Amino acid sequence: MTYIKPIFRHPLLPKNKVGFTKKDYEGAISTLCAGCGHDSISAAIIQACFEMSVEPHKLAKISGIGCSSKTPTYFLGNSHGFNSVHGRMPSVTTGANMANRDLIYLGVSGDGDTASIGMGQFVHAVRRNVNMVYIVMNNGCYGLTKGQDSATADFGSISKASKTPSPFQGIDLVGLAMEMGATFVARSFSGDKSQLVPLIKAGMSHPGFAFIDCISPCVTFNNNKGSTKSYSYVRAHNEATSLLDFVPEEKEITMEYEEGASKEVVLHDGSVLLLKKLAPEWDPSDRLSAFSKVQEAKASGEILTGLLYIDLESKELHDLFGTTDTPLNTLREKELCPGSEALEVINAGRR
Amino acid sequence: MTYIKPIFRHPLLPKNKVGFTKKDYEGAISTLCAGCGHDSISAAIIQACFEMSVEPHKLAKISGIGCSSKTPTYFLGNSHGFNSVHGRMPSVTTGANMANRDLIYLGVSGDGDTASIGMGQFVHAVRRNVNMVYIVMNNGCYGLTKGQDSATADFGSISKASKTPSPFQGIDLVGLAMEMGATFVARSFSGDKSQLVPLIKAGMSHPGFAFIDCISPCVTFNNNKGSTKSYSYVRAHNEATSLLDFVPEEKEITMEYEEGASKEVVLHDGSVLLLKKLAPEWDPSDRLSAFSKVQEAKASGEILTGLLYIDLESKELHDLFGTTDTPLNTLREKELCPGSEALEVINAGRR
Amino acid sequence: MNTKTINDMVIRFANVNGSGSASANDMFAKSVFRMGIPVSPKNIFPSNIQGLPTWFDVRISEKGYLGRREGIDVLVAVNPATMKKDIESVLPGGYLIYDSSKVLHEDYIREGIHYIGIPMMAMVMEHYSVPRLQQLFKNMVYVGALIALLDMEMEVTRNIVKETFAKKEKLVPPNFQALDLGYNYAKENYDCPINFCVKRADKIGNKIMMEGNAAIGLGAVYGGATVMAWYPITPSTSVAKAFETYCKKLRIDPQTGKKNYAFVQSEDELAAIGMVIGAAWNGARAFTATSGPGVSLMSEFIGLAYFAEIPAVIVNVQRGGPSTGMPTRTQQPDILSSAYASHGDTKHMLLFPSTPAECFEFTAQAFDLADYFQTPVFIMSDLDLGMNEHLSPPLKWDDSRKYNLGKVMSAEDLETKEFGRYLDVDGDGVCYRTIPGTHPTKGSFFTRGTSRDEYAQYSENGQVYVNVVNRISKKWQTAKSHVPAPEFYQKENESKQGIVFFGTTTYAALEAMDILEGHGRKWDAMRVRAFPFNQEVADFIASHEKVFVIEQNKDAQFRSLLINELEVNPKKLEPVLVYDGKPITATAIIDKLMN
Amino acid sequence: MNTKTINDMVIRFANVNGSGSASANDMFAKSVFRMGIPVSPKNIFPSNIQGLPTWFDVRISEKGYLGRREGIDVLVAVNPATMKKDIESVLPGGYLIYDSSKVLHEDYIREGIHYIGIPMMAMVMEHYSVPRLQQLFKNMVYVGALIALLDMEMEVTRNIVKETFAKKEKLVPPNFQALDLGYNYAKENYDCPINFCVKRADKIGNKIMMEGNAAIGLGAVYGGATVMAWYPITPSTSVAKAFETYCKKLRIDPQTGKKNYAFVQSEDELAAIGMVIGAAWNGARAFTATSGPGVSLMSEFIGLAYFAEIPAVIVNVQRGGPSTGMPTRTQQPDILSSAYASHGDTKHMLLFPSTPAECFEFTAQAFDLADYFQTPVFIMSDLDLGMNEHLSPPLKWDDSRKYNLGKVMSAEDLETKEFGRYLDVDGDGVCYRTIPGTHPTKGSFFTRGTSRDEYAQYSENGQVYVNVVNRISKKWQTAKSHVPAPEFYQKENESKQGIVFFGTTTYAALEAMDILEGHGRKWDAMRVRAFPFNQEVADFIASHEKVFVIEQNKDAQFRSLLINELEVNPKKLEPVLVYDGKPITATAIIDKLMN
Ligand SMILES: Cc1ncc(C[n+]2csc(CCOP(=O)(O)OP(=O)(O)O)c2C)c(N)n1
Ligand SMILES: Cc1ncc(C[n+]2csc(CCOP(=O)(O)OP(=O)(O)O)c2C)c(N)n1
Ligand code: SF4
Ligand code: SF4
Ligand SMILES: [Mg+2]
Ligand SMILES: [Mg+2]
Repeated sequence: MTYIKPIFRHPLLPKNKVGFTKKDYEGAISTLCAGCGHDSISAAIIQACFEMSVEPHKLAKISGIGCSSKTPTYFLGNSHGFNSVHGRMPSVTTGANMANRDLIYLGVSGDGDTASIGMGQFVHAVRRNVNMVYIVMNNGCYGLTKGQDSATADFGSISKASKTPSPFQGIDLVGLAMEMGATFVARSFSGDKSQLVPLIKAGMSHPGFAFIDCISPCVTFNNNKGSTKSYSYVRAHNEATSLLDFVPEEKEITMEYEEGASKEVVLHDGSVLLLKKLAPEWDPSDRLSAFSKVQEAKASGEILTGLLYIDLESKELHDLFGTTDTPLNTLREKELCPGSEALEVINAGRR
Repeated sequence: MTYIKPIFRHPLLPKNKVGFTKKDYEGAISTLCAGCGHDSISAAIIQACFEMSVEPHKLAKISGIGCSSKTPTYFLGNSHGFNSVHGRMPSVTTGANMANRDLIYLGVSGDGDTASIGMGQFVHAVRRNVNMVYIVMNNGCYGLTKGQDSATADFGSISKASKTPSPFQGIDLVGLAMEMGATFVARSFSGDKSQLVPLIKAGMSHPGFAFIDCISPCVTFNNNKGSTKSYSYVRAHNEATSLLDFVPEEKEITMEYEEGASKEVVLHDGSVLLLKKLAPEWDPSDRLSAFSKVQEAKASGEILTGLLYIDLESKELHDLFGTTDTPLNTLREKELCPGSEALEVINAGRR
Repeated sequence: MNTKTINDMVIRFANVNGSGSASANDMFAKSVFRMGIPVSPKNIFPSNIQGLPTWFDVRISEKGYLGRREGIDVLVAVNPATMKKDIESVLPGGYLIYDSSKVLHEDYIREGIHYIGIPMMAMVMEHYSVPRLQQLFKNMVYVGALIALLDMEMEVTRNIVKETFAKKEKLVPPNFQALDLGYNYAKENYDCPINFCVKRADKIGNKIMMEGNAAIGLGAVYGGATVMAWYPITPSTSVAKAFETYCKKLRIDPQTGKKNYAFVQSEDELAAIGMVIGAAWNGARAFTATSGPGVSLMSEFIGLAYFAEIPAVIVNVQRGGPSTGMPTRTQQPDILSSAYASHGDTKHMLLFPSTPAECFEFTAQAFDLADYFQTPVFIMSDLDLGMNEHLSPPLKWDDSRKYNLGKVMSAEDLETKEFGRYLDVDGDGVCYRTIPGTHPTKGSFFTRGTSRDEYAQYSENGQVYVNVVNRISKKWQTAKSHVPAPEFYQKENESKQGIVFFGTTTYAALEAMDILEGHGRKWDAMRVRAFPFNQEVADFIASHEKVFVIEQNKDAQFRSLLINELEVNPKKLEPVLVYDGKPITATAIIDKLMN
Repeated sequence: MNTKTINDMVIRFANVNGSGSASANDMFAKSVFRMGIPVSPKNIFPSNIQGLPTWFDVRISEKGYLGRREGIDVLVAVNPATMKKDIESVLPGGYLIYDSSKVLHEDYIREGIHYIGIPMMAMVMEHYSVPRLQQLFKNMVYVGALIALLDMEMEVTRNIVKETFAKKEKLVPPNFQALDLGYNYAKENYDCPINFCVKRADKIGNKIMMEGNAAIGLGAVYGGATVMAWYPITPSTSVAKAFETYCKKLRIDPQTGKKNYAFVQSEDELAAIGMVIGAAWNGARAFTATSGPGVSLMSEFIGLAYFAEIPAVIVNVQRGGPSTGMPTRTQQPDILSSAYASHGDTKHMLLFPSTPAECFEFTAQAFDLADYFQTPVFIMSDLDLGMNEHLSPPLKWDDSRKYNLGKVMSAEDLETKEFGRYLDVDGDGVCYRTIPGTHPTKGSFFTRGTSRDEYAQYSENGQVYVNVVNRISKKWQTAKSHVPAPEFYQKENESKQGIVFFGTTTYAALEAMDILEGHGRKWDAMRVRAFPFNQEVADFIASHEKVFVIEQNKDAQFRSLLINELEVNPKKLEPVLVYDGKPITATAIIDKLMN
């Protein structure tokens, strides 16, 4: 957190429109495993907020519980943060947003936090079109509790914890968000900053629920593919040592590729993901074609990335409710308390 | 419940293959409002079980809380029933099913019970492909708590409780189930016995999660359409009397129409639903076209009914897990307890 | 036998729900109230919407005894399904009013009570053509008959009808007609008044009639709540409804027509409390209303609010437990589960209103307490208080009253003072907080449900943890002198025996005390109004040899709380328990006090 | 100063998590155990996966004192991040073993302790080429050095290495090599043994070393559990893992290769308990394992099981609360929230194991109790017991033992006897149930969380409700003589003062008693093993003037439970509380007992 860092700012660091340097958007030092995808997403968030010239105190970062949900400590040290309870970030953020419509709300969650225990709250935050960016750091497993399969784990994938192939189809959060009527739906990969940073920025600008499903490899526990062929030597070797308490230091996976292209990403365990970026001419405002595109890609085993859908007419929850423009948390007796005279009328009506 | 009914059976009532008359599938007298759609669904369940020659004790009926969830008391008085807690029927049924794979599980829920508080459990029961029939008696409102909007209430619909148009899009449970990979997805209308009974029978035969979203008008609280034009005289008159505690007796709505046809149904409040039955040549095993069909119908304001999708290769949870064929609840010491010798080996390994 | 009983009776209306009777019955009770006599109507309804038995008991008591009383003086029996049992409830010398359109079956004939037949159905069928109106006006017919039989003032009831249908004037004449039908029939066929009658008195003063839930909803409006998140559950739903209704009237921005509040029907109780916590963390006053099952579902979140120190106001309108229990019956069974909600070492503030006026006041106050102490505060009402109309002092508001938002640092404060979120600067255990958005570079902190140091940094250090929880305990000590003090019913203690009660138990307890005092037996009495217990509560118990604790649950939960928190010898505290789901009666209390 | 301390010391390993040290440390502890000396290793780990400090404290005590003890005799300090603080924990005369590959910074030099440098990193870099193996074998190097320094038996450790890598034999030689590197370096450069040494003894008998969680998982296998539903949460996760692992070994149908169990990782704790309830309702033995936050989430469902009378076994491996609290630290803070979980008047059975053997036995027994009493039963373990290896009597199973499935009516029973689901036929409050699928026309009933009559029919009648809850109370009374009785540590009471404890508090309590007895002070002691409290518990308290209740939470929750349930005068019960997240020590107890 910034208050324990030296106040000194290097005079040469470039400043953004609101006078902050990129350093001002950093947080405490991460305690995640070296190479964890979540740290790359944190970096992208820092970059996006810096580029967007967000005033740090005008943003609130809220999360559930998990490795992913810890990340808000590691970025935006000058913003208020709230590490709530497991799976309940959506409701806490909805409440916070009701209290003050003027802040940017950045909700961070994990796939366990969202697709398992948090499923109900996720769906209903989508439905309410709460004005927030909702990032799922999706690693297909429960990192913090040591690698059990999450509900987004691929069919057939083998986790370190269970050692047996998952018998269930993984939940596709992007398809779900689309089906539930989300007004902004995107997917990206933790290591692909060139795609992720603009998506986060777009999400922050979107008046409503902006969902970003971000694939984020867990270097310690997860194996994104279950087919034996993708098991690399590294993985086999890890097994040989048989020490579950041993976590080798890994490097962050980063990559770039063109819009419209496909790209195979080799993960730490040697397994491979096939990412496909939406073409530049993709029209994200066409709901029905977004639907079919997502279904088709799923059927063919590709992971489609990019901004899949956006509703340009999106009305966020305050607009749906007709709340006043002034943040509710700034209203005081004058606006809120009807006073004794009104009360006398009510009393009279009760006689 | 049957045990308080006279044991006498009319000798002339026709019997099914297992020797029961239709009366044997009835339950206690309903305490729902006269004309409630839920009662029609109960009748369809009775009919389906009779026709299928289900042995009543080989079926377990489980529900949550709500008017809909009360119905298991009103059918199959010779079956064990479990009225659990609000929104949690899926987990209770999953557990029951794990204990004994040989019974038929009939889960009954409401739209509040499923789409609000029960959303998470619903989605995960779908994902696990628990072998059960899951019927949502969908009235777009919370009947038992006096008519608040549920999450399936249509955008713009006006409930008696709130008197303001719903600002949210209604959740389409059929689309959701499809997206979550359900292996049997159907929709019907409470009053359409000719469609509903076969669907329930098909669901009971399906090895896996069979989902039936059954539209079921609440005669007391709900108005399925919000547009003012659909408000009938009856409704206007009700309002005039202004007595929320007054529930006029209504008649059950029944109807029939051809496969492939559309039909307008006029509800008790004078509002109109546009139902459309899938054509007889519809191929319910084609996943991708089922997807587009559902999305298209939704976009055009039609309510598609029939068996939308079935996975003919469906593997239910026990098969996914590789559970033994014998019901687990019948296993005893012999199969379950490894005995003192095995324990001595374990002790030895701990020295 | 023929002296009339005046202004002291219980009238029971035995109806079927969904038949429109509730409105008619309400008008009857209101008529009594308007005649200046204390009245207490109680609705006993099933967990269903239409077609099942309901009862509406109206106690009329010039002495102001407003608790429930067993034994019916006048029964209006219009539900054939329960008639047999209903008749059993009539006291000897009492009256049965029934629909004589058909001959009364001999099963229903009982000795020692009077039968008054009114051909209700026959008359309405004659006078109204639409079936649904026939049903509705039947109810008004028996009200009309009662007016005659009890010698009440027709004009009073007519005025109520006029007010009720102010916006649908065409409904006034047929209602009048129905009243007259009943009235005239009774007058013409029976000696009026019967042995019970209602005579104008002057025992109401400026009191009002209100449901506790409505008063709570209004209290939240006055208390400055801007965010309500809730999930429907009987018997709390009408709190939400009241809040919304009053907001629609009182909280619309006059310039823009926009709402100065947010009202969110959430997907379940977990989401409701989550929204409350999020909103309160972000500086708004927020609350939820629920009942036992909802509190159970909220308990993980309640622990978060407790430990992360976030205000939250939770209205618990209690009903019969455990589990779904008796959802439409009253109890006070969530004392322990609310006081100690959530895992780990937790304790929560509870407020126990007894009247609508207190519902209003305590709700407003709950927001001050929650903000000041940065912790969940429960308002412990119950079905009886919440869903029945109660005679109450009028609601009061002092226009100079300011919201106490507690220790919140502003941008200016942050420029001049040191900020550490969990620093106990004032030594009272209550720390300063900041609201997100306050200052561009100062005062941000990270909120979490884990152990953390005084500067809100995560810590697994044992001593740091101990400091946090001990400081929170200090806060609890501080709170003892901030919560509403108990109410006493004697200037000074006069007896070695005391009684303790709270919430709706008050009505029967006061009646019992009064009756016993009439018999020369005197108990000192204390009505507890809040937990943590203030010093006065401890003192009262210390200064009596034996204390009876009267409550409406099986396990004597309030007594346990007293024992636990005040280190009282259990031997000293005698439980008086009623838990059948009906409001406790003075008789039950007297029985127990006198052994 | 130079007399050696034999078999009585605490060795601390200060590591970084994810570095593979845990396995090496375990081998060290196991070596001590194999040499016949009681040993108690405790892992202190962060709520994270890699890169943060962990400590592994190994207490070696020939006297069999197995509680935690403050003060470190030998510190193996390989985490630079905590070195400074770690060194402070070393007792005067103690030893610091450090990696001397680099020169020790002068900040780390302290008077009064011995420094032993081993060039761990330098040696492994010289002998192994792969970096990850270097890191791993570094841990074995310090184990080797310790063997020399403490004069232990290398052969014992070598055997453990061999067993550990039985299936990966090629890893044995390099591990041996690492051990030798450390061993030889120490031998060559230091006087071995140092002032502390470990000498073969014969104090173990047939005891085993096991984690409580593994024993619970195995107990569930032996107890006949066929359905486990769970959601991961520290420190309970390894219960599920153990159950699954043992099932895979012991519960595969030999003919078909299919599973005689179902193991469901649910989507959350609400679903987990829902599945348990559904399975148990359907006649299977089912359980879940969780920790405080999970129990909070389960509380609505727990009330359903209680009131609808459905068996359920819930393992609560407690951790530091409230809220997320200290998720990787130990406490006993969920006594009240488990005993009274859920709204309404509820009470739940709790079992308090202290050793792995009891974890095993009580778990198996919990299924009998749950089935017999048709109610939730909690196994109250904690992080200390669950996740650390404990010296324990061996697990025992009598092959003639039968599962007590309780009062379940078969098809034949139904033909011959009357069935009413909630009829108290035997007068003990426990009724007969039927399992779905039993009989085509008889014995079906409707289960619900609402009030119902003896034939399971829904009822809103007050008296019917009272009958139900009173009968459930009777069941509770019956249970008092069925649950495990307390353990006493004296033949007859000898003192006016007593101490009461339970669970993991036992280790330190026994040590304290022993030490005090050595000083001529005698306390009578009782270890409670179950709630409801049996008569012996009440008697023990009644027969002492003052009773100290030792527990690991802030609010003295166990003491509250004793007061509440046994109507004890609080003055008599003196709390002894430690709640900083570390296991309680004998010293802390002695301090409090002696004032
Ligand atoms: C109520 C509750 N149940 C369980 C846990 C334990 N828990 C902590 S994190 C976690 C899963 C996290 O998975 P995910 O959200 O995918 O985050 P990741 O660590 O993979 O980033 C669980 C089950 C908890 N903290 N609270
Ligand atoms: C935990 C909990 N919260 C709230 C309730 C109150 N409640 C009972 S039924 C119901 C809604 C039922 O709606 P739905 O499932 O649509 O059933 P319907 O009555 O419309 O058939 C609610 C909110 C409850 N019983 N339990
Ligand atoms: S366990 Fe996995 S998700 Fe957690 S910090 Fe390590 S790499 Fe990241
Ligand atoms: S309230 Fe609606 S859903 Fe409930 S019984 Fe009546 S008609 Fe049916
Ligand atoms: Mg994850
Ligand atoms: Mg509904």
